[in-house]
Amino acid sequence: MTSVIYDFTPLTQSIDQFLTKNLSQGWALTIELVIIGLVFLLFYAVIGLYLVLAERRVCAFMQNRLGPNRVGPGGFFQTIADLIKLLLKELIPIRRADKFLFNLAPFIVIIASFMAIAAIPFAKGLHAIDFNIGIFYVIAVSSLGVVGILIAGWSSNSKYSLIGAMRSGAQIVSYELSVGLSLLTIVIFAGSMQLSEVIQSQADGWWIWKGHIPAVVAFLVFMIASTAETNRGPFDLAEAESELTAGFHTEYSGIKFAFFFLAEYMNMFIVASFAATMFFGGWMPLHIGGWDTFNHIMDYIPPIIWYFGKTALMIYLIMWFKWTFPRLRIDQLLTLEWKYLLPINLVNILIVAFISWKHWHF
Amino acid sequence: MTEELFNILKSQFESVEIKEGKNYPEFYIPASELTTFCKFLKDDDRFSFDFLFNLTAVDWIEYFNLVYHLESTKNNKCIVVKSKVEGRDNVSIDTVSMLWPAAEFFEREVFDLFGINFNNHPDMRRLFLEENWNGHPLRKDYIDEINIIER
Amino acid sequence: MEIITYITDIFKGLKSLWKGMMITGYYFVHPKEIVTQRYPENRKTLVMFERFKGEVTMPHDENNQHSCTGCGICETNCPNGSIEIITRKEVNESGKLERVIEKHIYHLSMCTFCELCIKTCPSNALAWGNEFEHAVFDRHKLTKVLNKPGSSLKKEPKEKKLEEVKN
Amino acid sequence: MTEEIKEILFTEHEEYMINMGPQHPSTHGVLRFEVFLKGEVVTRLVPHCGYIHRGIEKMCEKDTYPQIIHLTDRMDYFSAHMNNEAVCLCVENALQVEVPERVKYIRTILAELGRLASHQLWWCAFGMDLGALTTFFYGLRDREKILDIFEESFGSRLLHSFITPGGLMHDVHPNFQNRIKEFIKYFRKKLPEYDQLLTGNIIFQNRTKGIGQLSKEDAIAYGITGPSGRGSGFSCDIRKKYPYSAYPYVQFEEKLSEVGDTFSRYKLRIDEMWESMKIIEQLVDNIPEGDYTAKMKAVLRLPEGEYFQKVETARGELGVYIVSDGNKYPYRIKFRTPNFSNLFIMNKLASGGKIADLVAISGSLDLIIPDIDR
Repeated sequence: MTSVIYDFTPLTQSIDQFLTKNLSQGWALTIELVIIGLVFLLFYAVIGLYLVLAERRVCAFMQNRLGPNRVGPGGFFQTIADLIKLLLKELIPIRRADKFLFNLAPFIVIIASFMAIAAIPFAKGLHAIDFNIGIFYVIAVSSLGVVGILIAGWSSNSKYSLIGAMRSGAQIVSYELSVGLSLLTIVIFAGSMQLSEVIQSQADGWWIWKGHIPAVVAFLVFMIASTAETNRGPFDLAEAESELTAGFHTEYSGIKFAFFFLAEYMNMFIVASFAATMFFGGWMPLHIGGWDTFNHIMDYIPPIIWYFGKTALMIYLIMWFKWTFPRLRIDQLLTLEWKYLLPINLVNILIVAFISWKHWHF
Repeated sequence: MTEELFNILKSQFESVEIKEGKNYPEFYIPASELTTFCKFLKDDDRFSFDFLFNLTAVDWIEYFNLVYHLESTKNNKCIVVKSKVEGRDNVSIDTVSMLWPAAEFFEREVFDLFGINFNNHPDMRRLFLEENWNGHPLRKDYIDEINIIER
Repeated sequence: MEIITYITDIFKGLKSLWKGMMITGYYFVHPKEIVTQRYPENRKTLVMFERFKGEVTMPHDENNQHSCTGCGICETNCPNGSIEIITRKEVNESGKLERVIEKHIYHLSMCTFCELCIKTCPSNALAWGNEFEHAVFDRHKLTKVLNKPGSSLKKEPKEKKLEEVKN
Repeated sequence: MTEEIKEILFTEHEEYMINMGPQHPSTHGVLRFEVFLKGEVVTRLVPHCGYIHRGIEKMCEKDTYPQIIHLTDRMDYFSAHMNNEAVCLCVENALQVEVPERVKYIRTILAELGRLASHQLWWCAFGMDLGALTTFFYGLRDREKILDIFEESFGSRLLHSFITPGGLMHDVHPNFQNRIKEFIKYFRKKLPEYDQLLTGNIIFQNRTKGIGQLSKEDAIAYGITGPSGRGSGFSCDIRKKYPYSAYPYVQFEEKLSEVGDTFSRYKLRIDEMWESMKIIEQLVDNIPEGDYTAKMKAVLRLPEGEYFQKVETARGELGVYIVSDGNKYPYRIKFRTPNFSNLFIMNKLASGGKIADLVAISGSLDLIIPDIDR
């Protein structure tokens, strides 16, 4: 492939070689882990904070407002100021709450979203770990967050929280199916569960083009289901501020609340980057068959820009959902999953399998 | 409201007094006959006053006047039914909430602010004020030195 | 046939959702429609409507004179007791005792802006002010004395007053 | 399902009680619902009010009639004009005062503008209740234009106290007519957007259709008036039934819907906005010249007797009942407020539904809490 010019593999490999040459195997691994951990911690904080700002600006523009624009140029430091405020806020202890679980819950939520980023390929050679079952891993890990939500709702000794947590449980258990099945269509097309190979398979065209209508259907289903899985948009029943005040995190304050808040945005980022990776070729530049000059120019745009551009587009789509639609009711939410998304998905997988078998995709 | 209908009422209920009010005709009925009178007004086809749009009381110091504003949605007629209850303490009158469910909460309001008890009312509690509030504010002799500033 | 209604339902639903998204999408790409007022920055250009009820004021002319005679009609007409007038008797030029206001006290914190004082004032001594930034840290600061210190009653020639009445 | 499981599922007696309010985002004020749940299903609810009871009726007994006006603003603050008008009409009828034609026209225009503003705010709040947050800003954006008209003429945006017994406080601003015409032109373009954004939305329709069924009989029995009553087919529009002010001069339709669910109440209010615009358009060009107030005495003393006046506010039938003993203060004044009656149907409508339905229903009834408590 021509996009080798932006390959990060030599860089990471040279660091690895440098460390293993000078240190023992164990120490080298530890230092690598620490470096990766620090990088991701920083990345997590920055992305989380600026997604909050982005959401606030996007929704403001949709609502004929300006949004935060006072702190820094164009409100650039608004969320940092918010974070400082949240850090300084009092952590209100709840009487007769299960103290241990109450304090544990935000960490479970945030760890779950943390683990998922590890598998995301940002550019060629730029990912923490390239599992051969990457998709499976992400699906498994991202649904861990619901445990945190359930614990939060149960332990905070509030009726609103409990209802919110139970709703969230029902929601994630059902929508996990659709997310998995819609990703499975691409797995069938690509013939691999390894994320780097899925991306490589899109070098000559993204799956959303190559996969005919079934890929588009799978994409729509994935967007709907993953929005539901992140407790966002029209599916924010677990929070449902007009019904349950704030749902499962009603009783949380200060930085513990910020953890939930941050995790929600990170989950959105993960979901969006997954949609970009699976359906829009991840960091693969846009190639159109036959237009060689065009393809060449596209190759000079760094893959990291391609990746973040596509992800931003997906994030915008999810925000657009949230700021347009009314919230669903819990029974309608389950109806949507079990009566619409799941059957459509199953039929879709059959069609995909057929196409794949006949090699009708490009 | 035609004379004919007045006469029907008069023949059915001897004790009813009819007065031409400023806006609507007014019917004065003793408290003991109130429910039967109201039931007749509601159920009889010639009247069918099915919409109770206002229920309140007026404190005339010696007695309370219960005022029921009724409307017939079929005939587009409005009347006022009034009933007098004597006394200051333990005042009570029969409820009309089984005829018009709307009355249930009007009566609770009257109980709260005037202290008139409604017999057979399904849920006779205070509506606005706390349960342990002293006195009934809309009575003319209600005194609250802290909150009411006399001008 | 149920399968057909099932599928058409899905498409109808998606279409209705798309319609809604077009509205929010339209406003997203049309920043000209933004209605936000950037308040402290636009303070210079922000003009209130001339009839805006900010607070009750007593207009004084260039000689520091007002037209309040201290009759107390505004005080009795105020439903909330937000006006208090303190008057004193003073001997005027012709040797008669005359009522002069010492303090026209106005409690902005109690005012409900019902306009009855201004409307009923027989000598048009009160008017609305356009000031709207009333926030203070101590509510006692909202109690204002409307007549300026050293001010006096406007003496208008009687004929002029009569003319005004005729007009 | 075996009998044993049935027994476990359906014969449980424990109720899960949650307090909705007094501070809750969906009660639009300090109202408290004591909601009893079984899972997500509401078994019954008990409304508790009185958190904002200010004793307006008691205060009115110490006020002269012009002084009462500013208190009526504070009952249903979104229908301030209509509330003022109700008291003024009652006093004028008692004193047998004929107000000038100009006043009648302006009063009607103001009432309809108030209704538009109120319905706009209801629309945005209803969208918010259902989770569509963007509606709130679109509604407020358009309401702002009406408030600007109000501010230019009366100096205040929400609580005007502009109508007095006998006429108006002062004449309207010279720009009044032009601004209204501009606004109508603007809002005729924006109102279809409301439909596109929310009415047609499949999620919205599923959330509202068939929820909170209110039959006509129940509406009459419980005294549900206004758009909520008309949504069930109860023809209760005072503007048509007992026309006052300039309503006899205008052509408009009383919108009725036979369905009686949350969606029909919603649709009815949207339709009413169109009707209001029609009424304003008919009146705004024909405001006759003349005085802005009739000649009134300095002190108003109502002749001894009892007076009742009905007015259609944005939320239903407002009745003012004045008992006068010939003094300058009313002996007893009672406001029959629309929201008071509308609130107490909640138990009937919301029982058996989900929590989300409860929010939708209370939103569709358009409750204003100060109007309930007074």
